[in-house]
Amino acid sequence: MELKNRQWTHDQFNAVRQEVLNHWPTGKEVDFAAAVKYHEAIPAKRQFAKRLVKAKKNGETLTQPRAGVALIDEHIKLLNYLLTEGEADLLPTTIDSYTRQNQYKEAQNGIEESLKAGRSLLNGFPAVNHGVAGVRRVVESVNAPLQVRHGTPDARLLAEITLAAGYTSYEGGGISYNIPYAKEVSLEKTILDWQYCDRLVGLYAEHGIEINREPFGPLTGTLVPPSISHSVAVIEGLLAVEQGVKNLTLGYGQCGNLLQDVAAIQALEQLAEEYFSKHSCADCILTTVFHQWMGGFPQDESKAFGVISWGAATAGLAKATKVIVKTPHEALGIPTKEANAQGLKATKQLISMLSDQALPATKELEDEINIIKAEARCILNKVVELGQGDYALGAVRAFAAGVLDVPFAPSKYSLNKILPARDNNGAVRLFDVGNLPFTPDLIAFHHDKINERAKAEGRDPSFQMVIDDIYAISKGRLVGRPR
Amino acid sequence: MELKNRQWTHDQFNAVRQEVLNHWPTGKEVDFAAAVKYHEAIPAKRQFAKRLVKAKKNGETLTQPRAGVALIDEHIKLLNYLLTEGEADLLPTTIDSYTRQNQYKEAQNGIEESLKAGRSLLNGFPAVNHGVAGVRRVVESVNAPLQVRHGTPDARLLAEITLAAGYTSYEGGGISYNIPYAKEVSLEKTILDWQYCDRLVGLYAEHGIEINREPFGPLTGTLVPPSISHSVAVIEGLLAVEQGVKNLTLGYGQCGNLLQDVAAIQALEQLAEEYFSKHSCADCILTTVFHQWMGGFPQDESKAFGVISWGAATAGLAKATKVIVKTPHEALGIPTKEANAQGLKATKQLISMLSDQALPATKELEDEINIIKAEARCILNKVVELGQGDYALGAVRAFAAGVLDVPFAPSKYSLNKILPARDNNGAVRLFDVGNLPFTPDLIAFHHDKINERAKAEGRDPSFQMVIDDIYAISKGRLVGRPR
Amino acid sequence: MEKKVKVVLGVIGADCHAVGNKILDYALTAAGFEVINLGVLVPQQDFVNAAIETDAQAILVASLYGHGEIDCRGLRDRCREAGIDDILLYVGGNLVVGKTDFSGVANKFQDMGFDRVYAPGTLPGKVIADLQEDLTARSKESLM
Amino acid sequence: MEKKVKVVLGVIGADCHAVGNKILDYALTAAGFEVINLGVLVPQQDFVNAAIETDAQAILVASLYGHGEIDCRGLRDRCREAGIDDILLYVGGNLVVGKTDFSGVANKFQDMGFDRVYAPGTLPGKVIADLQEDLTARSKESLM
Repeated sequence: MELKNRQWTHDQFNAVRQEVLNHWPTGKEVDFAAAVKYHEAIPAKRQFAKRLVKAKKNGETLTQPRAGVALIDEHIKLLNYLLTEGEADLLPTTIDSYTRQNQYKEAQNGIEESLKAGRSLLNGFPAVNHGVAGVRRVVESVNAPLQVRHGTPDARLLAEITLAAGYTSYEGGGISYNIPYAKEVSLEKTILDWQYCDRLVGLYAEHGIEINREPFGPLTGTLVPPSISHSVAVIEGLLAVEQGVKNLTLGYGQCGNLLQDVAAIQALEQLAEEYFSKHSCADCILTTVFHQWMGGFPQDESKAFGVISWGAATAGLAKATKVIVKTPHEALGIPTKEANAQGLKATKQLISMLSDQALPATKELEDEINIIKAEARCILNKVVELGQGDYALGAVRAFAAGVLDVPFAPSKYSLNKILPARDNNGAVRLFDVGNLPFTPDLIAFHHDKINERAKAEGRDPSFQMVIDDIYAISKGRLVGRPR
Repeated sequence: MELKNRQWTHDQFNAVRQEVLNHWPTGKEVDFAAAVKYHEAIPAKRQFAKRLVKAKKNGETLTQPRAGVALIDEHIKLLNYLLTEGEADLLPTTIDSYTRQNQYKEAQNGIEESLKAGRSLLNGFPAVNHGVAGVRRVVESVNAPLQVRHGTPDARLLAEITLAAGYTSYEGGGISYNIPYAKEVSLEKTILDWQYCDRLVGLYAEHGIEINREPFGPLTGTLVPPSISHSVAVIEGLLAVEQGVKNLTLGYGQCGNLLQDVAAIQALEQLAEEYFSKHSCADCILTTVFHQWMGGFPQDESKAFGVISWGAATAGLAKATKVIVKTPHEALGIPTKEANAQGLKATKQLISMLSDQALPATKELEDEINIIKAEARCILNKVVELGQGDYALGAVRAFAAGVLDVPFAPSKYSLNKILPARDNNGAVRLFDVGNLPFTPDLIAFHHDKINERAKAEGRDPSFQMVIDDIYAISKGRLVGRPR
Repeated sequence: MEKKVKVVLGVIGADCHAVGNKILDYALTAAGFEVINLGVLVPQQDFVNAAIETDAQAILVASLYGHGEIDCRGLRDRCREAGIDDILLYVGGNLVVGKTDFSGVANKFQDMGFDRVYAPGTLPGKVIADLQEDLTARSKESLM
Repeated sequence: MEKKVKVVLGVIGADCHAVGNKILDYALTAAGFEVINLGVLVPQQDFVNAAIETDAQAILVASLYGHGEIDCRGLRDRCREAGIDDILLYVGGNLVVGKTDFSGVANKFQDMGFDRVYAPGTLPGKVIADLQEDLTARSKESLM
């Protein structure tokens, strides 16, 4: 199929669907009409979209963990523990690595080995293998809104099965689940595959079933300037809306500087509203998600609590609609359910304590918001220009040209010409703007910010700063100062 | 002796000293000349005053726990654990309750019972009973600056012994260790007794030994408006300087609203500088201490980590010179050394991560600073007026008149007419200004802030708000909203 | 003008935390009671003496530092000895150290002669309502 | 113009984390090396092939997800079989899961034929210095 940002026809969708549902035997369990009926019976308090809209209206920030294990009963136990002991507002089902690579045979093997071992040998829940009936057991056993979280470039069958089973939110996107998660998968392919997922959500919407969609905000999670991830978020949002998505959550990963992080969440919402109304997508409801620190974590649990709490405080002060929570075991691999609940509780405490405060709307905050928006506009307007009015084509061409460029991405489709570094206050700036289509003013802004830091450190601006920033966190710091 | 804010003569001091050193047999061990020699040999890195000055110069925020047990060897082990495992910058010796009430016999009994039991049956270190030689074993076994922390209305003998033993910092003050810690001890008596302690520190200074003094900032620790505790801090500072103290740390206990807390730390330093230079005390070096949340703590340790981290973040953003750290066991009583180290490490992580950031100097921050300073000036100027130019006399008369008034104080010498409540953003304001000598503008400011909250909550301003605020923290919140 | 009902209020034992005490004083006064507030650090006998001197109808004891059982044991006997056996005795605060099953704590203090026993975090409104209910019940009894 | 020394760079195994790889690429290039960067998800044979095709003098292997031992075992043999037995082999990253004594890890990888083994958090400057030292030593040997 030719890539274009245009809603797929029913014929186009159905033709691909026949193939997708044959990728694994459980695909045959998908019965769309029955799925719609099933969703109609899901009470409001278990519907992701409704819970987010309520939170936005009330100025709440909801908590959500990451969690998934191989077997259904163990997964149900895990989620219910995070609900009752962790006081989570929203629950995830994190998918295992084999399923993310569409290796369903290996996932099946993982299920069987886990059964034998009596513990999960997979790093997530293999939803495709469990099939619609198996996944529904989870849906029916957990009294909270549920979302699929993964990192799957081709997530079509996973979407068919989990949505048919009653999941009410689905994470991912054609750019955000490619560039940070794959090496040689083309953007054309992943954008098409995610148009399929979005169209599926759109079909549910046509039948009155509201399903929340969430592009993956943090990208590579390392020194990604807000304007870069915001541009990707807006593009993925526009592509989703074109396929009929009506409830979208756009995300951003904590950089660590309070002012920049609060500005980023506000700029994200403003930018999305601006571009959505420009492109007549105004009937889609927007919310935001803030990801706690995605970089390296301290091994010490108390220090990890500190990092988690700072993410929670920032999310609360920024008034993001939800926050994705880390655990004090982050540096050590997959957390125990207890550690997961601990991260949630520390976060909940701060969200509650700060519920009556926001960072005041000062001139300094406004300036930071304006910088992020100006940068993102430069990128987005160039993307649409390169695509001759089409954001899907434009995104592919923009990545090829370095107009869109994600730092430290494994994908060969990211040009990797930009170099981020922290400024003297720890905000993420660009040491090298690469081919980003910034105005001279914006280029000068970054240049000045990096120079200001260089001067404070008594050294010339250099790539060593980038290296120092990457290694700084292992010393508990944001800015990598010279020794 | 008649109370006056005037430096004691050597004769006055020596007359009282004879009596003080006879309060308990270990008093005889005090040899001032030998003590000065002993201090001269203490290396710079173990000197509290020098470490604080260095931190102030470098913009560091140092961490300090609370800790003390009955027996010398166990106390040494505890402090060294907090130094190595907790990465504490400054170390305390928290004194037991019997010593605080000058009940040295009971403290002796506690030491003996602790020896028998093999664990500490006292809630602190009974320094007077251990005597100069015993306390020096601590000083010589812990490679960090050491401070005495207590809550002792009459702390004269304790000061003589611990300072002779080589402690380089001493907490307390004639107001701050009376009003929140006693019921019927007169202010005249405690101010005189603390003039003694300050004069002792001044004597060391005359011999070239710099000892840090720290009035107790948080007072009752519950909804104390910054201008109240700042007024007490400035008065105690002026009294200390008059007796010859050259290195002072003024403190403030976290209220919970970020803007107010950052403003409070900055206002405290500015007010102190203003009044010190007004009264020719400019040769005293000033630093600040921020106390993490002094109110009720959640019993859940993860939630406690959240509260601790928020205090750490605020201290870091406010650039206080040091922060006094709580532990995740706070709600459960005396913490284990492990829990104490955990609180320190979480705090250290946030202080490090935020070392390159401050809350920007916005107009909103400036406004909040100005309010605090204006209120404190009203109080301080009235205090000196009531004292006919004398802050010591003025303080006594101001408390009698309610010009100085500490909310929820157990002392009958505090008039208890003011009523604090949180505003709509969680900042501590006054629902009833009592007899505080505020200008009509300031009274209107508080009135408006409380009304703004009342309107948001759809109820009339009432004492119920105060009650709700007190109970709010048990629900994890700052502002007690109507149910 | 109706004569106000008098109640004696205080924190028993060696604790200086006065927050709850001040709150309760204010709330009781606002509810129309005349409060004799002994503040913090109050020994048992002082509660009894104050009740006798003022002809109070209730003694409200707070204990915050976990040693409530030791501090409160025998208070009902002292009242009996002083001839005010029928006075209402309420107790609340953090009555024991750490988390424990509250119903066990309540039973223990009821056995010690307290009419009402409150868990940590009880709001003043609850105490006031109970006081009004108990006093009404008593005045009805005395009319019978 | 002097010909640049070529080095092959890549992340072995199934991990997508590319941060260290990008940093090292940049630092090596800046230090005057010609970097053949294979990126992430690189199988053993690709390292060997790239080294032969480009006539590289060193292979720098990163492993970040804790399975370095399995992924790296046999790489020296493959080099031998391919006739580049004398190529420098360096390895670094998170070579094992969790905290372990690093000297044990280093010995194990040296036994597997690696010339240099780096602990987590090693700075690029250290790798570059080692590379220059090892290459100088080799060129002296070849002159003897």
